[in-house]
Amino acid sequence: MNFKHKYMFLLPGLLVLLGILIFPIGFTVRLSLSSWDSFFPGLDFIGLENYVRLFTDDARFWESFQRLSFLSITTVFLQYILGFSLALMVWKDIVFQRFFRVLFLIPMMTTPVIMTVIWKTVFHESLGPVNDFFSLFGMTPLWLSSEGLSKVTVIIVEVWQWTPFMFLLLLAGLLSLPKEPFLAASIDGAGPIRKFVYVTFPLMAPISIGAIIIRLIEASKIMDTVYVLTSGGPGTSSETSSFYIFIKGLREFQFGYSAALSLTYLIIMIISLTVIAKMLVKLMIRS
Amino acid sequence: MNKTIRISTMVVTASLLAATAQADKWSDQFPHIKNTGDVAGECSYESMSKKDYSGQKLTINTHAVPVIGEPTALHAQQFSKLTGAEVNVIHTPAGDLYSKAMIPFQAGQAPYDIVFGFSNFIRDWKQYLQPVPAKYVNMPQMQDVTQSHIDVNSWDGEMIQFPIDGDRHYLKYRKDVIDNPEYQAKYKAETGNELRIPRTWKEYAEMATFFNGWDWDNDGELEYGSAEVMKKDDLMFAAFFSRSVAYAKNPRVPGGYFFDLETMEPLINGPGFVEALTDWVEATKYVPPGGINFGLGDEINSFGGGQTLFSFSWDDAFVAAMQDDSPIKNKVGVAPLPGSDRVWNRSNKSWDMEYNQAPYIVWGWTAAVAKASKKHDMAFDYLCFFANDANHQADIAIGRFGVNPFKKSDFDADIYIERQGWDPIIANQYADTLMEMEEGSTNRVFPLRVPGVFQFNSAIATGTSKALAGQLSPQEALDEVAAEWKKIVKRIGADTVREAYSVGVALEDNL
Amino acid sequence: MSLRASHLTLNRENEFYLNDVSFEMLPGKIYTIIGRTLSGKTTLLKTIAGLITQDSGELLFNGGNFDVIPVWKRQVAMVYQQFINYPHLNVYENVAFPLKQRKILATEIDKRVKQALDQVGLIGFEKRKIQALSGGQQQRVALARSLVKEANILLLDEPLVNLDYKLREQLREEFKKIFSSKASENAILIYSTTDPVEAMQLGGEILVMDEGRILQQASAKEIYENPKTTKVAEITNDPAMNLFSGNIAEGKVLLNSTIQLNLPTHFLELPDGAYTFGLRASGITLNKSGFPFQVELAEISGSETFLHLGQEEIHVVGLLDAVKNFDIGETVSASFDIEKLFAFGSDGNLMSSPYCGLN
Amino acid sequence: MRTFYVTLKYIAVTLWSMFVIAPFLWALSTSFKDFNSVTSGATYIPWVDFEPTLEGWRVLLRSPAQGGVNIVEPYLNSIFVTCFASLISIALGTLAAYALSRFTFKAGFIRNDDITFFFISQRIMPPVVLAIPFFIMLGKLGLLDTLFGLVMVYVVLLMPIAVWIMVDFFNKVPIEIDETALIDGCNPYQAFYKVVLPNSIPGMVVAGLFCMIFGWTDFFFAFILTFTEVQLLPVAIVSLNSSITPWWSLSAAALVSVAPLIVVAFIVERYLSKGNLSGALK
Repeated sequence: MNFKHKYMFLLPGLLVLLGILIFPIGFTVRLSLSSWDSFFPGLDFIGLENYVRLFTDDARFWESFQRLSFLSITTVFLQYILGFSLALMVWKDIVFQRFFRVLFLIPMMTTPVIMTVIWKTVFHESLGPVNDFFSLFGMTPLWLSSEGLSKVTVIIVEVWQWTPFMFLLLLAGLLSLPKEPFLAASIDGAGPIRKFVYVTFPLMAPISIGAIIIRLIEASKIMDTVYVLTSGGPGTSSETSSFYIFIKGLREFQFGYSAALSLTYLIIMIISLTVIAKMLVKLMIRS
Repeated sequence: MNKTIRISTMVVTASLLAATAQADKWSDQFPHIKNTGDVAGECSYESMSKKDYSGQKLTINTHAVPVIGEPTALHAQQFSKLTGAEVNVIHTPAGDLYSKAMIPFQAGQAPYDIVFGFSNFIRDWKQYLQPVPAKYVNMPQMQDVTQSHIDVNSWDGEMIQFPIDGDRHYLKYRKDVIDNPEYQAKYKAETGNELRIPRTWKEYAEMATFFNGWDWDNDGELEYGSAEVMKKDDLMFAAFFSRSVAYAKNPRVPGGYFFDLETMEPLINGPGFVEALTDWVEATKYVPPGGINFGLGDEINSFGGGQTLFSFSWDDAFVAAMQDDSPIKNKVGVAPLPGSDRVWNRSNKSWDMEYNQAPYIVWGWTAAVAKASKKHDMAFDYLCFFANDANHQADIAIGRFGVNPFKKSDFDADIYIERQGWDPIIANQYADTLMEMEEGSTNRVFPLRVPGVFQFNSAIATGTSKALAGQLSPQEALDEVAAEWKKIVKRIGADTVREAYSVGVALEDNL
Repeated sequence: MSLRASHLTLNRENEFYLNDVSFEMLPGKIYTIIGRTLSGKTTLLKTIAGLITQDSGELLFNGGNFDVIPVWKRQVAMVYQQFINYPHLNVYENVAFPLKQRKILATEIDKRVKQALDQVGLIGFEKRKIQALSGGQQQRVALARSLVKEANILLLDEPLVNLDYKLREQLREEFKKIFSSKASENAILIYSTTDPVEAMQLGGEILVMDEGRILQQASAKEIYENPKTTKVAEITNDPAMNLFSGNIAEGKVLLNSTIQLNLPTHFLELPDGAYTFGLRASGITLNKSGFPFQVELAEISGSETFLHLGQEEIHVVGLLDAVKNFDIGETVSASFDIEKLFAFGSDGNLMSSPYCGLN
Repeated sequence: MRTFYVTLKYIAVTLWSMFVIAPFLWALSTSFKDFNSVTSGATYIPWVDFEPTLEGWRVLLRSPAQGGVNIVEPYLNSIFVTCFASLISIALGTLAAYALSRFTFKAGFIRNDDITFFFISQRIMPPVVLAIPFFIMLGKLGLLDTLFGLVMVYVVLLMPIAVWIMVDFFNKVPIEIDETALIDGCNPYQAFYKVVLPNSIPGMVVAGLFCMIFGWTDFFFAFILTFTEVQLLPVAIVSLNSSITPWWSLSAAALVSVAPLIVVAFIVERYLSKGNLSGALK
């Protein structure tokens, strides 16, 4: 279909979005070419200096990127596996089905920043219940303050918070699957594992890809969790890109520089998400 | 000089205590000031009730409840009742106070008439703030403020921020442990040293290590050596500077502590600082589990809850420990920060082998009026009312308020003994220690108050936390900080930083 | 009333959906478009409806430019192969929808809806939800909705293809009746299908489409007797017409070294040379005097058997009027009915038909 | 073998349920503690492990001048902003998604997919970036500190979600339904609101739920862009986080903030069971 009316459908949304964003984005681009900071708030012009600094003299930014990749890919992978397993479990043949489904959805309804404060008390090394348990075995793992474990803690909290999102999308997908292929597989005498590998999983591939991409987009903003749990510490060991940008922008007020960081981040994210999406499509559809 | 202050203090205090007996009409209406009643002054309840700000609105950005946030809201309510003004109070977590105010400042907006913040924001904020008018600077209420706190709130002789709170770092220790003859004997036997209030950081470390990881107060829980702010956040740098002053602030070497004022080269990676950071890394062994991630709140909880032997940052942990419902009330003592047996002399590049101790005049809570506000009179009246004698006396008695002494009249032990039931020995120790820091010392360090202060402090936090986490050695970490500082200086401009820094150095060098 | 198309062309991403399509249609007749899947049938129907705009060429209705009239004003009706109805409305509301849209009086609407429902045999189903109907019933609702409008042009896009065999047969009969009454009401009916049997049964005019082109437009009889090209012959026969390349030489039809047929009379005037010969499946019979073939496959369909036979490079499909079992690989003897042979030139165009000589 | 799988399944489901509930139980227990019960190590059961107090809950109703934090107004603000922004996002997002699903757009190298990605990519942007520009813009428009200004910002945050869900939804609604409506005499607008819209309600409900979830749980936009008058709930709760973290009142506030969304969880589940959701999600 092709009518001139089509613009009347697209444009309200697009124009509102553009209208609200055009100034902020344009301003950010301009900002990234200036040295705006706490002391000189103003749009002077320094050319690409911020970008040069970013590419030649900011190892911390690139380290935070690596960390972000590690954290987001790990959490999304875990969320996918767990979300899929849970969806399969409450898909059918289970008592209290409704209860479990609602329960499994709840974490995603909570405000991450608030729940993370609760998690922080849960993982509190000397006053929290987790170490109270571990102390039975004479251990006091440093959940928030050791380099390796603090990442694990961030992952646990992220998994708790966002597995329900995967769970919801995948369960909805499972419930909309056609019945025939399963029937056919049953007739062929396929067991549950073969059924999953040859029927369920391939049928779920498109939904899986969509869910993973959306989660990756969201996970790449991992911030609330880090902000509350570890403030990026100890050292810089749990600092992610958006948190680093936050520090440069709203802590140190190097706005010009943080604008350059943000735009670079945005472009890298858009490119890498597109590539990941393409790779996933290849991988999942082929298998 | 010391003596005259003491005498004048006594006079003021006497009058305050005298007022206690007679509740007046204001204390009936405002139970908050029931101890003192209204205290006469330009910004007293009486004076404020004569002002009429009805129909006007005052917007204040302050800290979260309760620390500073609760008194802000309480005094706002009182102010509103007295003057008819509408006062809108916003509460913001400490780490975001700077940005919450800076964003509108930089965007040329004035959503807040009054902004609460820390004294070291002064250089970045100064261009957006309205200096305190002479009539407030000259009033008796302000004359009572200690010189340190006048200095902290002023820029080049001009008062920019309004003193509403006093802050400092000092040593807090478990008096019941240090004074325990049994432990003293045991300690002597095992280490060969006396168990006493630590005079140096090395002694501090030895005692903290000795008392780390066993149940020395027989409550069934393990206790530890020390609770410190080690979390990589906005307060971390202050903890580090408190530990480094003794090694790095040499009374014989003027011309800068953080930078060499002439060259603007960072001194932060000098041997004095490295020594302090080495001590600090050592300290990770005698903090409670997770202590390396403690923020100020955790420190307060930990020491205030009786978990550790020492703690050395702001008043809060001590005040928490001395609250009525505290299990360790009257079991804690106060002393100046530990010193060192030697101090680095950067002019002849060698250690001066002598005892050195220097207070770090820590930045603390202040408030200021936005230049862009259209209600300067009302705003200053509010701040003045916040800090009037009656309110201040009542506020410092409430631990969670986070309002601490900054007036000469505060340094009288009787106030604490009578009003708060402190042990007289502890109360005297407290008053004397604070007074000595405020008025006595000539060898002291002011916080870094330069443009882009957050960038400098953030670099410190990043570098030292890498060292604490074992990612880097102390020297490497501080070299990294110094390199970062150089870049920041270069970005902002060496002259700009120098100009701002020289204001602080002039105070340090007692010029 | 007339609908004329001249040189309609639609090209998307270098693929022709419509390629120089021209025709003229008049009321009172069923026009059946036959073509394989993706041959451009649906595109053509949608273009007529105004849902798709062609790249070039024009549509004329009653001599006026049809292209400038938007779809919602064209007075057309369309039935899709999917059972398309409005899921949020019940049967009655569905059928009434186009009338309400035209702001017709309620009593008039009621009358016409009842009439249309009666026509498709759905009286009594008015209040039903669409989802509660069977596929066949849903398609009847769709048909009723298209009838009730009394549109000038009625488009039916493979309306029976998604129904099971039995239902298809039954509906086809009913449709035929409805259409003939409809056609007489001065409407142009266009029906698309992939099924030659259906096309032939509906009678009327047939348009054979392939790759966006109209290969031949003629009456059903004409198409049957004189398929213009091998392509048309394939498309309009089920099973497709058997095609063999061979020669006419020495007064014989030579298909390969063993299969040599006598020259039928209608081939007499053809010069010697290479041809493509065509023979419908019904032209092949099992007969002892025939040629030996291996059975490759035997499909039983109803009361008939499709027999796939092979000999060397020659593969043919024969149609037996009986149900019979064959073993795969079994040798049978089959003969070709030469009086039913078609001859096509090397360009694929018909040279000689058993029904009347073209030359 | 079958019993083995079933047992395994129930064990797994039970374990996960415990993981999900654990922080809430801890928060519930903590909300009845005071400073001393918190600082004396982990305790669990009131009256047995510690002496319960309602202080944490009382704080939520008290004014800041009494050391409380008034969450009623931020609560209402949050509900208003979330609902209003969700409504606008769905309205505009549904229209745009319909256009992107049904029509072909071409401008230079830009195609439908690129436009869809443009919408979705708004969610990639870290909120920090937009703080100053948004602030300046809202200031210039006189919308600083107004609910409307916040709604505007939230529309940017939520519309991508609405577009994402609705494009998927429309892609699964046969285009022939719209075409039939056009043929039956509707112009494209009429076709949309008379036929497409009534059949899109499940999709819109799901999109609405998602918008509400993401709007309600957002922190950083709310945090950066609320200055004085208009505070949103998460910001109000986080500003409880003073130098001494009041575990008790934070716990109580967390539980209170979760409550309305539990209702949403039930609605989501209902839709899921009825099969409407599956049609609305890819």
